[in-house]
Amino acid sequence: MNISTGRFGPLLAGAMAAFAVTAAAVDADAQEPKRGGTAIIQMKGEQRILNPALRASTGVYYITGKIVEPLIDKSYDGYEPVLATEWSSSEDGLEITFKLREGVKWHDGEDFTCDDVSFTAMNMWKELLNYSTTLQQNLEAVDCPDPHTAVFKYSKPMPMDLMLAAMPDLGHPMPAHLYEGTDILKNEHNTAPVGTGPFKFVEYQRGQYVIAERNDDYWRGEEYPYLDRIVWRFITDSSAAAAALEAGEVHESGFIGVSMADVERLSEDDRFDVGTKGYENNVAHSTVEFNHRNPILADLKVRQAIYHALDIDAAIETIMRGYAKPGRGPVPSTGGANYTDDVPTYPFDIEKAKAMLDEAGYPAGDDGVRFKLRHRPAPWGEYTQLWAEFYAQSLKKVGIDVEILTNDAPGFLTGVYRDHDFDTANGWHQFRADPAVSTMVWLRSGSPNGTPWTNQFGWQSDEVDAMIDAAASELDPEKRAEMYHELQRISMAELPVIFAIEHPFISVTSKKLINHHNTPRWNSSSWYDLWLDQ
Amino acid sequence: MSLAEASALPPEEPSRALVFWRRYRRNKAAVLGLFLLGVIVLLALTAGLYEPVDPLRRAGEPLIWPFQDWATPLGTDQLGRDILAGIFHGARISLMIGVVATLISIAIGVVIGAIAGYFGGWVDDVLMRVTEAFQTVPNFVLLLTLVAILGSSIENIVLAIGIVSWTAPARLARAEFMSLRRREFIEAVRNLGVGDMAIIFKEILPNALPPVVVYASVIMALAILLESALAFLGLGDPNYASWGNMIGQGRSVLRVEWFVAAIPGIAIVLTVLSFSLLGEGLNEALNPRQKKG
Amino acid sequence: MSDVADTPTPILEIENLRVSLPKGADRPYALDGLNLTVNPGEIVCLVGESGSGKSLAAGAVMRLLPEPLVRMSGGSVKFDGQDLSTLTEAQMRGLRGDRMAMIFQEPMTALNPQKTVGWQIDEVLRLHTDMGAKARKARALEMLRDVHIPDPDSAFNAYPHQVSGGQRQRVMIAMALAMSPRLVIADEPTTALDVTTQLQILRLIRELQASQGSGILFITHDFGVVAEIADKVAVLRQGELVEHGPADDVLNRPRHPYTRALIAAVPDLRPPAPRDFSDAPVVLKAEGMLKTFKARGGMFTGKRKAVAAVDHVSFDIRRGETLGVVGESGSGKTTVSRCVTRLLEADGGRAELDGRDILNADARTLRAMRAEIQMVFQDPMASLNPRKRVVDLIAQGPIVHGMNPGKAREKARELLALVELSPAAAERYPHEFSGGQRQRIGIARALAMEPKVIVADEPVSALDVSVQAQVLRLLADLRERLDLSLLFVTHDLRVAAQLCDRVAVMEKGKIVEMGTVAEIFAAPAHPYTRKLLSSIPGRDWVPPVLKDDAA
Amino acid sequence: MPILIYALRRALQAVPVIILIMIGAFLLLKLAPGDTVDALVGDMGGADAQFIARLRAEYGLDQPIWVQLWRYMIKFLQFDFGWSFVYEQPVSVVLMERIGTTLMLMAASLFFAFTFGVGLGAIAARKAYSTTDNVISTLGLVFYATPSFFLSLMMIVVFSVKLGWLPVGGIKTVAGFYTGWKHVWDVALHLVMPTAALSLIYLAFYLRLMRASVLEVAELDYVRTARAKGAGEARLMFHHIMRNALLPVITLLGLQFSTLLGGSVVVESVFSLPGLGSLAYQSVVQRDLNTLMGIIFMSSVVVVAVNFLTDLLYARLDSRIELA
Repeated sequence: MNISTGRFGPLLAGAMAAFAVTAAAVDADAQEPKRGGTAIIQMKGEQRILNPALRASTGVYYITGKIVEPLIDKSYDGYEPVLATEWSSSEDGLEITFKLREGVKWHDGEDFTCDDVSFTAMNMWKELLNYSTTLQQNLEAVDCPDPHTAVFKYSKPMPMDLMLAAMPDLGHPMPAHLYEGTDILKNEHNTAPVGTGPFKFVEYQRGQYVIAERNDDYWRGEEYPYLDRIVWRFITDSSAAAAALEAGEVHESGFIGVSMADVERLSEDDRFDVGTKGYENNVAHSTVEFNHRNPILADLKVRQAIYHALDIDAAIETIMRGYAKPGRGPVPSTGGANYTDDVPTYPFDIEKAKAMLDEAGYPAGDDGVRFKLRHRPAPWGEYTQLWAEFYAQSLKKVGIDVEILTNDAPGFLTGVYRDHDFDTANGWHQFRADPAVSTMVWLRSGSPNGTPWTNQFGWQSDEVDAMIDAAASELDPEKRAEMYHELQRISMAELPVIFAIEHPFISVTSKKLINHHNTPRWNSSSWYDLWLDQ
Repeated sequence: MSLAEASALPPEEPSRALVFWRRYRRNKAAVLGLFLLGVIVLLALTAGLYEPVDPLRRAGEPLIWPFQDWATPLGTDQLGRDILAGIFHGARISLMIGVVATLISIAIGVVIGAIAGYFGGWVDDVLMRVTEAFQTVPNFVLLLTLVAILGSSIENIVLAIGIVSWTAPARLARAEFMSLRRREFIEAVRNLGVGDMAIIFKEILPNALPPVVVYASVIMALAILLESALAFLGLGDPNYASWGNMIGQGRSVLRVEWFVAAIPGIAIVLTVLSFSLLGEGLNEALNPRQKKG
Repeated sequence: MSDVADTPTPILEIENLRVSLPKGADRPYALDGLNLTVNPGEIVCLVGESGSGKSLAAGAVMRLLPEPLVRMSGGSVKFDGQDLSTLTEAQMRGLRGDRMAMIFQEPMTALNPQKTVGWQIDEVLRLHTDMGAKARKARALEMLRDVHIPDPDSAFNAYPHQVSGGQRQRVMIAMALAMSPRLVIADEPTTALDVTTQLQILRLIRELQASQGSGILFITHDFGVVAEIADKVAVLRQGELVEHGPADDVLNRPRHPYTRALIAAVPDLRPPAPRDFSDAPVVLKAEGMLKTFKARGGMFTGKRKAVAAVDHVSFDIRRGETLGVVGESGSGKTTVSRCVTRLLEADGGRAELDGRDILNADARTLRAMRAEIQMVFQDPMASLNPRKRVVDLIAQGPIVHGMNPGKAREKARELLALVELSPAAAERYPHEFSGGQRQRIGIARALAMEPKVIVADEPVSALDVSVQAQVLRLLADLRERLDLSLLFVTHDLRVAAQLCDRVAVMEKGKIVEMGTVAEIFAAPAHPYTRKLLSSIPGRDWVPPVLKDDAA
Repeated sequence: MPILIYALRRALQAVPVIILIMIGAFLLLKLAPGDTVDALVGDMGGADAQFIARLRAEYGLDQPIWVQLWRYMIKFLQFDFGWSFVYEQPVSVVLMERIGTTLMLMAASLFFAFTFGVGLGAIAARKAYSTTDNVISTLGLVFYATPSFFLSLMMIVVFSVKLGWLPVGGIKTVAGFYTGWKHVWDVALHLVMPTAALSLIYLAFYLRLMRASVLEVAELDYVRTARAKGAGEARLMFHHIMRNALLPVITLLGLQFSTLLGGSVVVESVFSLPGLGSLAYQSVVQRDLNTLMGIIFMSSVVVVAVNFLTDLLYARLDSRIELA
């Protein structure tokens, strides 16, 4: 508690930031931060593009979050100003104004101004950034009345809380002077980013590592950041990753970079902190997706029977080692006001499942089989595979024969989301702070064939579609929340998709790292206050 | 001293099978290989008798260590599946993969090699260019590509393994055919007016087979290793308990519950070893080069 | 040996030598009770058919038997009065190549293909002398000159494959004699060579032996060679010494029945009375037959060396007549046999079989014509499919040509009787037969097609002399009975003299001379023919006519 | 000069094979479900429809396959391997970054496998059917029978985690910034386990072949000749047997090179080595056609070159062969 707001100097304004620092200070356990050292981070996958305004993905933020900063970040207490210091919305929701921080310089020495925000918003966020193109489809222009004021103009009302929820991920300005007049998709800075963050990009060796080093001119003051350097190592094999952690070659492994068995094992090792803290903004659902074009699955009773046949608690214990909870629809329990647990549920009950299947007109044949399903599991690693096998075995017990069809990622995505060549599928889908920019695409009809993680299930409800659209532009947060509660209830009743298990990601972190996981999207954040106890 | 022994036949020789077995038996390691293979075949045959009959079914608590609970003598994996049941059924799958993939590759290889070796000339040139092309592409990369295209069902994996392993038997068959087609007994049947196809398949093929049969044991071993490597990369067929799948899944618990991967791993090592030893024995029995008495 | 006074110490004395074979072999001892003496300046020929154990005797002397499977189990070998069994392996190594040397049969395989000729001669000197590099090279070159290698300097630096077969054998001899050994063991040193080369090598061995005074143990199967070179002869049969004595005695007055039978089997150079074919119709008529072999080059190399293997060859054969084609290796005689049966496609010319051209017949006609011209091959093992029963081998041709399989098999059994094989042979596989029996099966297969012409390519050259005689007799007999025409390809002039009516002499793809056997052997016109005839080993020795000739 | 002409001819002969491979590979890859855009979108965690369509048009994936093939081959014949949409770099750059590691790994593995395989095979053959022979041969077979990933994982557990002697993976200590000999040593340490894992399997191949080859050559006539000359066992082995026995082994050396690259896929992914093997796997999974085609081309060239070199070596060792 000896860190006072005063230490942040005049640049840091706003109560939000002060709270954030206080939270961090608790983790630091009253130790004096030390300067210097290199933090080494294991990454399982490699995004290859290091421009958060072109690729909206935690894999990108994990690295670029330290180099390129968003307008706003999220703390446990709400929104924290980063490159924007203040924000406000017009009454009609058609104009949102950001006051930009002054005195911030890009790593190449140029000033950060509204031109950067305007250029990025119009050319990348609106045009090229996945998910953001939907969010910003009504953005007409970004005006710059002065170099440090950006006014976003919309043709339809933009709810402020939606905008705020989206901005930490989808609101990274890029340096306009380096992108203007170039082919944005092939710009060299997409893989060698220039930002305003506490670390400067140094080197990217594909398949090996990314290095960033301390930005000595960081706007938060010269004591930040504490670390000299951050290195991200790409280790795809999860056993090798665990070994690297134990051998001390790596300090942190995020987004479940090691196997669940190793997660459990390392959680008992006092060299490591293991937990889900810091992922509140990045919760995912393990799903069961139905192809409603199959008349058997179009029958609600069958879908409900399948839900009853799944022993979710056992799956959580065996597959996720307890680091998860049963899902309650498209909004996870970390979804804040938009979440409700007042929804219908389907407790594990084999007999009931069998009875419902009988009732639906699918009695067991002589061989005990009622019908067959072709199931496509997503190849996203250990737990999607195990979950698929768990699912198949569970259904076998109620007389549904499941054939698992394995494919690699493009094969899976094409098979399910373009060709609809499946009966059931499983995977996971990430919740991105606000239902409007994430899980609602599971329910909203009308996305063209071939769009992954959208409603390609052959399920459509006019009521749901209308409610989703209304919620996306509803300006009153309470009314919005109520609409999402209703959507959750419908989703749990109609079961277009089973949001079976809600699981945050898990990090294994060396205790040498101090001040880690102190924000709800910590792995994507800038780590300016992270330090290494050597 | 009569030199006219023309019509006196030498004493009748023991049957081919007996001679073969005598030669084979001389190699102790090969006999061990045959024994191992016998055990594996027995496992495969009796897999249906062992409970649980479905090796993918949850049989107990997850990750029970071997020899702890006699319901699951070799322990269970992460999903509580009985490892011993997996070993039983995996023997079936591994043998099936080994045998079928080998048959596919030998069939392709022998036909191509036979035609190239027998006809020579431009036919040989074209077929050998194709063979070279296949041989130049790293086989595992080709295998990955084929599995990506066909999907990971067990039939497709076997087919893909067969497709990537035919070049060696093709070259072998070609070499045999090239040398055999110049042999006098082939000239003799050509001189009798026997057609090309009959010469290829009825006259040369039986004589060209021994080295191919020996090589088949190598392919069988390779096929099992290739399948396990695919499974390790997560491209196995999850509908069957193959040993490769078991290792692939067991590797995530390798550090503590190492037995989940090690038991099927040892099963693979022993199976491949048995094929290799078998191959050595076959080689000495079918292509006796070193005269040992 | 009783006369100690004027006989010097023998270089080699073998007493009661016994060499054991491993269990399961056809007999317990490869050699049993062999006694042999080689004196300085003497050439002792050890004669025997294959399997007689003659080569193992050489191995026992050099102590190079493939132990422990085959080992010396009795008797003694004394070299220069010293019992070799008392020597250590190191002492033995000191002897080998130095005081006792060996010349092997196959000059092709007996030299290391990866080392130059010079290096391999040099190795002997390096192993057994302290000479400096220069002195060794001088000695090696001297040896190469002594064995009459045309260009010793370039031969010194050549690899074995770069010199001809005869030259290679000279190199072997140079290597063996480099240390002027007391004893030289020559194991069939000329068997793989052409007849003209053979004579040169035999002369060379004689010449060098005379100048160095070494004793030579000369192992051979060929009585012609024995007659050419031997001072003393020892005859081996199945590991037992049946007869030995001075060459003149054994060759001209053999006592032991086996020796007598062997000598009786040696074909006489004097042809039998000529037969007349002037009235018989011409069955096979070859005209201007041409075959060139192109050395196969790569896709992008333009240069291909063409070698004319058969260069405008013409001949004809009348019904019942036998035409011999003789020549040395590479003369094109085998190619003639393959072209005329169309196992090779000729590049030009005609070969008329009963007036129809077989060389240019279409596939359908050819198939039918094949029945009329059949072939008997050289290697009786290689020419029978090892995976087929004898009856199927013989019946195959008729079946292919449409005969009912049952009938064809029945006929096959009859043919076995014709070639003097027991009916039990029908159900067996080729590997169960001896060489001569296999050749009979080959003949039966050819006869099954009821051909007009049989082309026989060296049908007896892989056989032991006694078996050779039987097969030749069978051929002669069948020829008479079935009124067959024979195109008989051979390198062996003795065989040609006995069997053929006319002979065509080939050299470098061309027929240089053709005529009746009597004409050619009595008055050869072409210099090459003369050279061939004068090279026949033992041409001055006339095998005695023995009364109890084995029937 | 003759070698140059020979090399040129061999290169020309390789051209049709390589073009055959390239066209075959292109068409084959087009059969696979999904394309690189699907893979990219999957990696990103999803994207909306306009974005996907735009990307596909951008990459030319909306064209008919034969147009794509034609465009690719035209560029390819100008030695332009195109752009990797996954790595957002020219394929040539992507490959150049990776090829060093793979070549190092392959060369080291092949070297060890060859040296030890040949050495142990020769020893086993000279002591044929003895205990030494049995131990060597059996050990070789066990190594051969062990899946490489299994071996790799076991080595990591023992040598990195339990003993802490060797680094877990990667090609160098990332934050080490070593230079000079320290860098070389660092890289060497990182390559120890991958090399061992990859070479042990191939060691068995060479061992078995060498053993058989030595046994066969030892029976040949010229070895008997050398014995008759009075040569001792060591001399026989080194001057007469080895060189001839090596010939078939060398043939295998050339033939196996492409298998080795396939084998490195698994080893590279276990040890997180940034080589062509793991890149190939990634490219298949990502449908990064241009990169995969580049790898296939590169490995074909390497295989052709290695075969050429083994032929040269063969010709050098076998005096009977003349290059023409």
